[in-house]
Amino acid sequence: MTMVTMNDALEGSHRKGRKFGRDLAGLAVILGLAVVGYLLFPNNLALLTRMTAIALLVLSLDLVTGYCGVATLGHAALFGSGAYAAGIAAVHFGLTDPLLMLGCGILGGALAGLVCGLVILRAHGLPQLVLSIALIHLFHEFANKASSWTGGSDGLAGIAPDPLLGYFEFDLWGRTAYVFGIVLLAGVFTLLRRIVRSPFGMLCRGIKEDPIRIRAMGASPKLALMKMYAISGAVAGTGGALNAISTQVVGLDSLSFTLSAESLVMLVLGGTGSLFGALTGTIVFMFFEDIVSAANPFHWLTMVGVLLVAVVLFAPKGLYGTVVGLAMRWREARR
Amino acid sequence: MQTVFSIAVDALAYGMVLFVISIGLSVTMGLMRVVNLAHGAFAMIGGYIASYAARDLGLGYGLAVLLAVFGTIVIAVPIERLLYRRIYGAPELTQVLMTIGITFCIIGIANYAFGPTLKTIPLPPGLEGSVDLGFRSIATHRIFAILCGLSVAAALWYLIERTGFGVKLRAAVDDAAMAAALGVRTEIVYAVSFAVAVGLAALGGVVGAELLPVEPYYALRYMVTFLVVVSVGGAGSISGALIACLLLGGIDTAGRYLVPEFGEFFFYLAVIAIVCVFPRGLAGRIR
Amino acid sequence: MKRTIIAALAALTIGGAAQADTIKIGVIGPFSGPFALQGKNFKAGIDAYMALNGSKVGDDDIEVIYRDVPQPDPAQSKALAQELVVKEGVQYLAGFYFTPDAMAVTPLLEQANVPLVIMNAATSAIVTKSPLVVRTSFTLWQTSTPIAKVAKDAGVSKVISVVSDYGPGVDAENAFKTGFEAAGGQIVEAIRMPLATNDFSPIMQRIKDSGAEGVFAFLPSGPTTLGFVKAFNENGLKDAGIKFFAPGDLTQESDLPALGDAALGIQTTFHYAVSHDSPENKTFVEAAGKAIGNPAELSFPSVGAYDGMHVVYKMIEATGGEQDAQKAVDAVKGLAWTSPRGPVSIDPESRHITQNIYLREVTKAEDGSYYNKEITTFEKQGDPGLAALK
Amino acid sequence: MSAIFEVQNLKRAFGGLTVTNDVSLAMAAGDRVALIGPNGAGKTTFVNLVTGNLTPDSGDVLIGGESVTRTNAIGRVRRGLVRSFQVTRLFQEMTPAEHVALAVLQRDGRAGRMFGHFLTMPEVMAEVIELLGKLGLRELMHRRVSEIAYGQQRLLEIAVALALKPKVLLLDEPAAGVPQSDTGLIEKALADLPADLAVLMIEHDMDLVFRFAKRVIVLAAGTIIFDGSPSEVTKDPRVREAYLGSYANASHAA
Repeated sequence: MTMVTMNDALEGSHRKGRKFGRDLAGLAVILGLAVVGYLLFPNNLALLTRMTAIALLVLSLDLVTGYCGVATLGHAALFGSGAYAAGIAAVHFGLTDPLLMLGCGILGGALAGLVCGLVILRAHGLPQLVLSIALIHLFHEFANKASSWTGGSDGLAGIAPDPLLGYFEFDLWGRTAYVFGIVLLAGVFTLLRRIVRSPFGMLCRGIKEDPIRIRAMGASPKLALMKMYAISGAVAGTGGALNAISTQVVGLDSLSFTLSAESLVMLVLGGTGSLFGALTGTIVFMFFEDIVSAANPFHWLTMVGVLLVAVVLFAPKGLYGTVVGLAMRWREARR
Repeated sequence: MQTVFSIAVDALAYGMVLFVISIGLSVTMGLMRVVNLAHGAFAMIGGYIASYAARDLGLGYGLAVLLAVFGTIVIAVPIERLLYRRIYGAPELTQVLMTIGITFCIIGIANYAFGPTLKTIPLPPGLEGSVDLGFRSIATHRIFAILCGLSVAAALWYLIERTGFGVKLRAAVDDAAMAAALGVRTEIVYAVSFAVAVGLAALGGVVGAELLPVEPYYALRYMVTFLVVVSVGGAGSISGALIACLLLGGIDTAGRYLVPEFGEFFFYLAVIAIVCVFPRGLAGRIR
Repeated sequence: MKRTIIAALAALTIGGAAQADTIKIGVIGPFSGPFALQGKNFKAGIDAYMALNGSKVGDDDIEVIYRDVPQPDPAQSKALAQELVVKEGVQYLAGFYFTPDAMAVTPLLEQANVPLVIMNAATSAIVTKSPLVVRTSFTLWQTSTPIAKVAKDAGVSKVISVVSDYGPGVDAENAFKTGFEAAGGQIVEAIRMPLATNDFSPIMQRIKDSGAEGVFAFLPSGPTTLGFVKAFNENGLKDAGIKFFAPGDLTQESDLPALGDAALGIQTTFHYAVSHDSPENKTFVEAAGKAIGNPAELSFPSVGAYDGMHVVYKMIEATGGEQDAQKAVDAVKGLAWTSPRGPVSIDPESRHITQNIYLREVTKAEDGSYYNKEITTFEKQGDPGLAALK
Repeated sequence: MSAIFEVQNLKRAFGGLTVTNDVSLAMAAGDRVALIGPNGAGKTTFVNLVTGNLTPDSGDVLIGGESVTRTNAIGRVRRGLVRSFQVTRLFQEMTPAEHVALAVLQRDGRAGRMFGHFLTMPEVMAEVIELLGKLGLRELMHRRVSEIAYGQQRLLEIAVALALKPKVLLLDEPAAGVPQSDTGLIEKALADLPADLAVLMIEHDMDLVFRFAKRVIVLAAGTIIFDGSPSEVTKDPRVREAYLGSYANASHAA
C-alpha cells in the first residue's frame, strides 16, 4: 500500500497562488462532468445519481485506505449506516425533510465510522482486512435481525422525502436528486481537498508511512485515525443518505460485503491516495460495467475481470495515478 | 453429554473440510506473500474437473480426484507465469485487484462452459451412506474428509520441515535475495509452491464438494470464509491453520446448534475477538 | 448497472423511436450473477409466450427490454425502472425476482402511469404497496399453508420448523405455523438459521433433539438446498422416519439432477411442476424448453413470466395500446384463464393470482431423471398472507 | 545543579534475564553525554525504557524534575524528551519541508488542524526555512525524501527532532550508516545543537564520541560501569574488561 500520492507530490513544487486555482479546477471538473453526464444521458439521471452516491463512498474509502493506509473490505458499513439512519429517520420518526435526512445520514455514518475505527484499528495488514470483513457481516446481520426497524431483507420501503427546500420534488425524472447529488459531491470534494492538504492530512499521510515516527513526534496515530474514520463515516453517510433520498428505499445490499469489495476495487482501479483517483475509478468502473453488461449480460463479469487484470499489468498505480505519473515524467523531461 | 460429543464430531468434520480447502491459501499467503483471492476459483476448477470426469466420463472417484488436482495445476501454472509473477512483492491492494479480476474471469468462463446449475461429484459406494458411531451417525465422506485433512497436514509438514525443497522454500521466504545468492532458483521454488497450493485447493474443492457444492459462484461465495480461516490461523503456518479451522469450525458448529438465529453474530464476534487477542494469527508468526 | 437490451422483436424500431405502435415492456430480473438461472427462466417464459401468441397485440408491436439486477439491490432496481420509464418509455414494468427490488419500484408507478406485473417476488405485502401491482407468481403463504394440512393428515402432530433467516423464510415459517396450529398440530421449535450456512449437521442435531416427528423447511433454492437435503439424509433423520415437508422452492426442477436420490420422497407443495400433466403445459414446456436452450434448466419462474405476459397482453388489448395504467389493471381484475400450471384467475381485490396448489413428491422417472410428481390438488387457493397482514 | 533529565534505579527483566539493572543517571541543561557499551549491553532496552516504549519493573524516569514513568511515549515527547532513530524513520513520499512543518505544527498543537496549508502559514515556514537552512537542507526542502542522499536524511532526522524544541534529545547512533565522506556534516550539525539542550548520544564511533561528549557513560550487562570524562574512559579497567572480555568470549565461541 505505497501508492504515491500524486497530487501531493506535485504540490511541493507549487506556489501559494496556484492552489486556490487547483481547488477551483477540481470543482470545475466535477461540475463539468455533471453537465456532460446530464447532456449525454438526460433520461438516465437515476443511474448517474447512483454513481454520485457511490463516488461519495469511494471518496470516503480513499480517506482511510489511500491517505491513512488502513486496509478494509468493510467500508460499506459506513455507507449503509448512513442510508439506514436517513431512512429510519424518515419512516419511523417522520423526519422527511431531505436536509434533515441528510443530517441523520451524516451522523449515522460518522457514528458507524467511529465504531468501525475502534475495531479495525486494532490490527494491521491481513488481520485488519479480516476484522473489517467480520464487521461488515455483523452490521449486515444486525440490520437483517432488526427487521422491525430496517425492514430486514425486504428492504426499508416507504421513504417519502419532502420536496427539497420545500420546492423541488424528488420525482420520476430524478432531476432534483441528480442536482442534489452533484451539489453534495462537489461540496464534499472541495471540503476533502482542503482536509487532505491541511496539517491534519499531512499527519495522516505520515501515519500511513510510519506510525512509530509519528509517535516519536508526540502525536497519537490512533487519535488521528479515529478522527479520519469519523470524517470518512460522515462522507460515506452523505452518500448513503443521498441514496436513501433519491431511491426512497434502503436494502441490505447497502451494508454488504459485495458493495465494500466493489468500492475497494473502484478505488484501486482509479488509484489510491488521490481524490481524483477515487472519482476516476468510480466513473470508469461503473460505466464499463454498464456498457459490457448491456453488451453481454451473461459474461460481463469476465470482461470486468479482464479490465482489472489489465489495469494491474499496465497501470499498476491505478488509472489516474498512472496518468499523473506519465504527465510528471513528461514535465520533468521537458525541464 | 451426548450433544457435546455430537457437536464435537460435527465441528471436527467441518473444520477439517475447511482445512483441506484453506491450507493451500495459507501457503500462497504466508509463504509467497500473495493475497490470493482467486484461491476459491482454483478449488472450483478442481470441483468442475472432478465432476466432469466422474459424472460425464464415468471415471472412478480416485481417478477423478487425481485428474482434478493435476488438471487444475496444468491450468494454473500458465496463470502463475503470466500474471501472478507480476504481483509478487506488489502492494496488497494491487494483489487484491489482480486476483479478484482473475476470479471474475474464471467465474465467467465456468458459467459459460458448465452452465449455472449445481454440479455434483458422484461418490464411490464406499464413501456413500453413513457410519454409526454408537451415539449418532456420520456421513462416511466426512470421515474421509477428516482423514484427507490429517494426511495433507502431515504431508505438508514433512515437505516444508524435512525436505530439501522445504529448506529452499523457507530460505526464499525469509530472504529471497540471500537465497538467490546461495544458488536457490527462487522462481522455480515459487512456481512449485504455487502449484502445490493450487493442487491443494483443487483437492479441497473435490473433497469438500459435499459441503460446499460446486457452482460458478463458488469462487466468490466462500472466498471470505477461506480468507478468515487463514488469517486467524496466521498465514503460512500449518499448525496455525489447523487450530484455526478446528476452533472456528467448533465455534460455528456450536453457534449453529445452540443459537442458530444468531449464528453469524457468534462466528464473526469470535473472529474479531481472536484477531484482537492474536493480531498475528494463532500461530503468532510474524507476517 | 448491469443491464441488457435484448430487443425481442425489432432492433429496427429503436432507431425510429417516433413509431407510436410499438409497446415496450421493461423486465427487471437477475440475468447475471448467482441467480442468473432464474432470470434465464423469466426470459424463457416470456419468449415462449411470444412465440406461441405472436409478438403483436392488435396492430401494436410488442418489445421487451431487459434490465439486470443480479442480487437484491433496491436502489439499483429503482434506478433501472426509472430509466426504463423515462428513457425507454416502457408502458409496462414486469419481472422482479426479489421482493426488495419490487418494493423499491412501487412508489414510481402512479407518477409513471405504469402497471407492474410481478413474475416472482413472493412476499405478500407487495400488492398492498400500490394499486397498480398485479402478481402472477405465488406467495410463500400460498405455497406453504397447504403443506401444513398435508403434514397433519400424514399423522404428524409435532413439527420443527427450520427456515433461512430472511424475509421469505420468516413468511414460510409463519404460514406453516398458522396453518399447522389451526389444524391442531404443534410446532415444537422454530429455528431460523443464517442464510450463509454451509454445514447443516448441527441443525440436523437440533431437529433430532427436538423430538419432532416432522420437519418443515424453507431455504432459497440453490447450493444451500443441496447441503440441507444431504445433511438430512446423512445424519440419519430420514432413516429415523422424520418426515420432510417444504414448499416447492426446495425441489425446483433445475436442482433435482444435483439432489438426485437424496431428494426422493420429499413432499412439497407448490403452484407449478414442470411435469404437470395438461395440454397447455405440454405446449408451454416445449416452447420454453426451446427458448432456454437446455430444458433441464426450466423452473418455476418461467411459468410466472409466461402468465405475466398473458396478463400484460390482456392489458394491452383492453387499453388498445393507450397508456392508462389504472384502466389496464382494472381490465385484468377477475381475469381467468388456463395456465400451464392449471386454472388461474386474478383476484379482483388483492390483484394476486388465485391458483391450484399441488402436493408433489420427488420421484424417479423411467429414464432415470427426477421429477415432482403431483399427488393431490388444493384448488383455488388465494393468498392467506394478506389476511395475516391485517 | 538541577537535573533536567534523570533516571533513578531503573530495572527491567525479560523472563529471568535482567537486561537493565539499577541504572541511574542525571543530566543538566547543556550536557553532552555519550552512552556507549558493547553489543548486548542493554542500550536498546535502556532507550526503550527512557522513551516509554517499555515499562520498567522498578525505578523512575524524570523530565524537569517531574516523573514520567507512568507517561506513555507520546506524553514524554510532549514533555520535551525527543529521540532520533538509529535507522532513519522518515516518510519516503514526503518532503523535508513537510517533515519539519509537521513537527513544528505538532509541537504547537496544530497538527490536527483541518484547514490551511503549511506553505501558507508564514510563521511555520519561517521556522522550517531557518531549521533546514541551518542543517544545509534548504535546497532540498521540496524534494521527496526518497530522492535525497542518506547522509542528508540523517540530518533531516535531527532537524525533525529539533523542530520539536526538546529539552532532552536522545540521539540513537546519529552517524550510523553514513558514508565516511558525509560524517563531517553530521559532526557539524551536532556541534551546532542548541547550547541549552541536554543531549544523550548513543554511539559506537569512538572518534565521534570523543569529539562530541564532555562525559561518557559505559553500560555493560545492564549496569553502568563507568561514568566520567572521555579522557579517563579508556583507562578504566572495568571498561577494558567489558569490551575486551566480550571479544575474548567471542573468539572462544568461534
